[in-house]
Amino acid sequence: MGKHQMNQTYTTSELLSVMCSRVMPDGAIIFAGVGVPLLGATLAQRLHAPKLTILFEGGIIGPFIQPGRLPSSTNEMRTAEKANMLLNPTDVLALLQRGYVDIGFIGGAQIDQYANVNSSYIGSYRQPAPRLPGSGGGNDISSLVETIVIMPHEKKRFVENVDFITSPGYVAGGNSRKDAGLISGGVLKVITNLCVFDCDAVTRRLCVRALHPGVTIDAVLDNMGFRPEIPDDLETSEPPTGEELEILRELDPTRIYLK
Amino acid sequence: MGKHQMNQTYTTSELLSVMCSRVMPDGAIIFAGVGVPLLGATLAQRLHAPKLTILFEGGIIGPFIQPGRLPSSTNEMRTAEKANMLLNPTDVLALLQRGYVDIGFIGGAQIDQYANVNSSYIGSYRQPAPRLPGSGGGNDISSLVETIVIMPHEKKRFVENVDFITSPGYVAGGNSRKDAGLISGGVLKVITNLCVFDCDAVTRRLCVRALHPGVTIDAVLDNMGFRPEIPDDLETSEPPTGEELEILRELDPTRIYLK
Amino acid sequence: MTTGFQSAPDTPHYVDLRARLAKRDRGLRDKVMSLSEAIGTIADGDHVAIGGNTFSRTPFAAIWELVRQQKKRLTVSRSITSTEGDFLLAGGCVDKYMTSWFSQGILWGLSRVMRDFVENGKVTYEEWSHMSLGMMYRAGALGIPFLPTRVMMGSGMPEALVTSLETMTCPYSGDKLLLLPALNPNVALIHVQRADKYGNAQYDGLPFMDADMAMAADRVILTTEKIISNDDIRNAPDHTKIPFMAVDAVVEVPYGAAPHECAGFYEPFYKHMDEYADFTRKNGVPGALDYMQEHIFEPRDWTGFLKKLGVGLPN
Amino acid sequence: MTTGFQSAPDTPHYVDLRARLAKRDRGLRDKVMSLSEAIGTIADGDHVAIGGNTFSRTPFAAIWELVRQQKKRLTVSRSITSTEGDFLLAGGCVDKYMTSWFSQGILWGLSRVMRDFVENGKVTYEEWSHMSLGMMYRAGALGIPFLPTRVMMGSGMPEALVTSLETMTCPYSGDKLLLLPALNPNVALIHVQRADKYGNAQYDGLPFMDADMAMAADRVILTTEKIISNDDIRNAPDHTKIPFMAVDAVVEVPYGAAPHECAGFYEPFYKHMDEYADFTRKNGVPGALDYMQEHIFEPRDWTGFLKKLGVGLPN
Repeated sequence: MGKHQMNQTYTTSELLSVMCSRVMPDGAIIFAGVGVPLLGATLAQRLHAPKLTILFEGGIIGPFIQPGRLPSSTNEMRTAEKANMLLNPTDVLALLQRGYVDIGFIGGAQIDQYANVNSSYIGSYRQPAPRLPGSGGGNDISSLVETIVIMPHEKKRFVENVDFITSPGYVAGGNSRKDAGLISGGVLKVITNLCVFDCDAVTRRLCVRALHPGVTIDAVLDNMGFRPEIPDDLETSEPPTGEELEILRELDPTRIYLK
Repeated sequence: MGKHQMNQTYTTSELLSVMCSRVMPDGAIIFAGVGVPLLGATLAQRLHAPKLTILFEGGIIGPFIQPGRLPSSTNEMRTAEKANMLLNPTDVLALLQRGYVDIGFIGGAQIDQYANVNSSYIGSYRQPAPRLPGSGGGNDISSLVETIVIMPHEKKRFVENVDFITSPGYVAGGNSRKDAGLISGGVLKVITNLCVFDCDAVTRRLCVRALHPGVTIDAVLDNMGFRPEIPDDLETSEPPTGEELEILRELDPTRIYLK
Repeated sequence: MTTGFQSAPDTPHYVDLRARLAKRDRGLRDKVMSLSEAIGTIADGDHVAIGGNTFSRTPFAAIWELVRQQKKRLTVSRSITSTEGDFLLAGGCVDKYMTSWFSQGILWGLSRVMRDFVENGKVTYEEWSHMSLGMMYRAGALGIPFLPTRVMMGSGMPEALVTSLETMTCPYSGDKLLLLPALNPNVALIHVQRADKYGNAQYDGLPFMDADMAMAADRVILTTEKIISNDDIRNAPDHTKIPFMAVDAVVEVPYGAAPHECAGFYEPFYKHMDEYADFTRKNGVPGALDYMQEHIFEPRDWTGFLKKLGVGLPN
Repeated sequence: MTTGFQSAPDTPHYVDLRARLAKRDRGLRDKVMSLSEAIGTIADGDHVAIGGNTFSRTPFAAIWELVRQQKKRLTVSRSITSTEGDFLLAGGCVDKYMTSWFSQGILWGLSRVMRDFVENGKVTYEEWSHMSLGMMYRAGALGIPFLPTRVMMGSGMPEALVTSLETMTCPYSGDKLLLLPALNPNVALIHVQRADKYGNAQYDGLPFMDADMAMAADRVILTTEKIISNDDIRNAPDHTKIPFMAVDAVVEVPYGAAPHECAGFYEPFYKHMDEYADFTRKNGVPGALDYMQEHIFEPRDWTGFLKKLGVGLPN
């Protein structure tokens, strides 16, 4: 994605990683993928959350990721370095179902007004173009625990209704998530490179909560395919600090993920 | 139980162990308890079935039992000596459900005309006397795989209907076992110190098949609380050989089980 | 949501279960405490599940302390029960006992204590098949309300339970299945060979149902032969069987399974087991109480009990 | 008994499944054979499940040989799929693919091969959630026809499957549950660090779904970095993850997971993975076929492929 369009001294991935890091409380158990969420989690461990525990769908509990050795899959042995425990994927995902995980992080190709995420099919599932890699653990995470979605803020990604629900947010809004059988979890926040959303308590539609530094509400809306809820009192995110950026760059010196 | 009443040179447990051993085919996977079936299995391994594999409910797959170190529980580490694998009890019992086991061996306090076994309650389950130790894995074995029941031949044990079905044989006879939901397994044989029964293919009642050496059909019937099926052509078991008895006594030199 | 669905009394509703779990501090924190402090967290009326099996890796020190603290009205579950069951019953701790088998061990015959309590209606006693109890812990560990099974049907067992069991016809296969309700104990007591101060537990030999039980329970109290460093755990993470996040108390108790066995450390203390059997063989429940007076209530601490067992602790 | 119950096409009926298992020679016997002999036992139309995950402990040599033998009309299941999926599709081996994720790896982006096959309807493609596939193997391993779960509901996934999924209201809790049908593959391909000639398998590092998959399958073909003695297995039986009785073929294949990784032996061959990615990036399916010609079909044997990878075998 290259440098952030606001001409600031950090990239989109750096901004996302920092914002991601800040929502991770100390002592929490999080379930993450290997890109931005892992960078965010490792950053959080270095700064405000030394007791944060990371779980990966490969079956890994509490690894200790080494700078410069970022894994390229949640299922490879690098991800398992200095872990507290190695489990099989079925049982590590069952920890979500049992309720052991505080926050799950997912991404995807599209997100819609009810925070449903698509990582499977663009177009019809009968004749997609393209067919995407798919759910992995995404559906499990979003079905079972409170979830934060990390998403580049682009018009083609923020669509009123996703082509296909891979990872359910609030389904069709209101109580429809619970009615579908998903009696736990739900999307807590959607973090983009422009702003932070949560979901309205009643309608369950995306609601802008905070704008990132230098971002206007118009920039947010111009890059979306639908109009989210917009409350009167919008917060502004604190910009990434020098310390945060320094640690991130130490973790990913070859910029595998910090694009 | 002391010496066998026929004045032969072997005890009841020795006779049962030998008879038990002979029904174990080479290469078979059997599920056994620690007394007579384990003696029988180890004897079989020494003689005709070197590739016989023993499973114990403690979670043990294919141990190698040492003479003089017979375990006193299916759940202790002695039972696990030189095993091929240690599993948890849930998954080792699930091997029965999956169908990995050829023959399961059980015992109990009572057996009835349909080969149902009681190891739970004498009298009513609401006010038993005595309350017995219970099923352990007995119910799992008899519900899931072809089962051989080892039982001392006594009138109080062979009752028309057991006080309580812990381990179902053919339930109420006919198709009632399948109708109850038990679509696999069933009692193959009942081996006593006087004879061998199987169950009639239609009525599913106990049927005398072979008399042990020197035993008359009257002795069989006199020591039962009901009349089993008796076909015209009764076989006679071969008596225990010197070799069989010698090996058994080597395995259990202090006669923990060879009473 | 739960209205009209009450037939599995030991299955809390999923939403409540998760609310309890969410309240626990599951972070990587030091959980080392004393035996009495750890057992002090158990409330009267709790469902206590016991790890190990028969006389292997029984959390004996934990049960010994629980009896000393005179906990009341417990539900106790253990797949195969040995002497610890006698002490819990005779100690007046138990309202309901769930097991598949109850005897000191086949060498010692029927439990006189269990007979007295069950035959005289002094305890609610549920007999399950061995696999069924394992599957019920597993359902609890997986966060699902039941596991379907092919056992216990056609037997007298379901009718003799307090729990009212459900059956169903499988929509895929047409098979009749018995639905084993999830078992989610309030506390699991588990003894292991080694653990770190955070509660990462590793055990050798037979694993028994401990892992499922730990993940099913609201809380886990771990006793361990030895506390090792977190570095040692992280050097062999594929040997960790229970993750720290499931554990709430870590107590270092050498010989913590005695007089039962702990693989790699000690075999069962058969002679002592014979001695206990003599107490009840001669005198039933009062005999058990005599033994308990001398071995559980009188010793100043666990080391005092070990001395009676003839064990001198290493320095 | 199965009449009217046909909605889970990859779940054979329990009675048939057990009949197949009963026919296998499950005794303690020598099962060592060559790679081509082992893979030769796979029939066209079989359901082949693949152990490991993404590019970890993939039974690569086994898949390589399977593609060479040009098996047809397979159902293939693997929870997370990497390059091996490309070869199976491009090799014309697959009628139906079951997975939760399919890409060479996130570093390399979308699979051009998978896109071509799915977007043009050249394969039946079922996407399941990752846990769901694991639970389906587990149901298969446990001998039950389904496992209830709390995932995939509210999503588009069930509708997009060939399999018609059932839901139920739990009689204990009132919860709505999705029933995941058991998955019982005909063959599981599994690569491990060590095994004995009988098939007792031990692996280190991440266990993945291999144990459940092995117990669910009709047969298991095991490739192993090294064949060790049965005595070595019996000296550490708590490290055995798959019992001999589940295994039908044992093949010693050093570097048997290459170019993927095998914990303790080798990391992924990233450079080679990049090279393969270039083939498809430039030229899609024909590019994959070019790679396959050179790396799968042309080498005389597995050692020939390893040479191309730059690996010299130890003597």
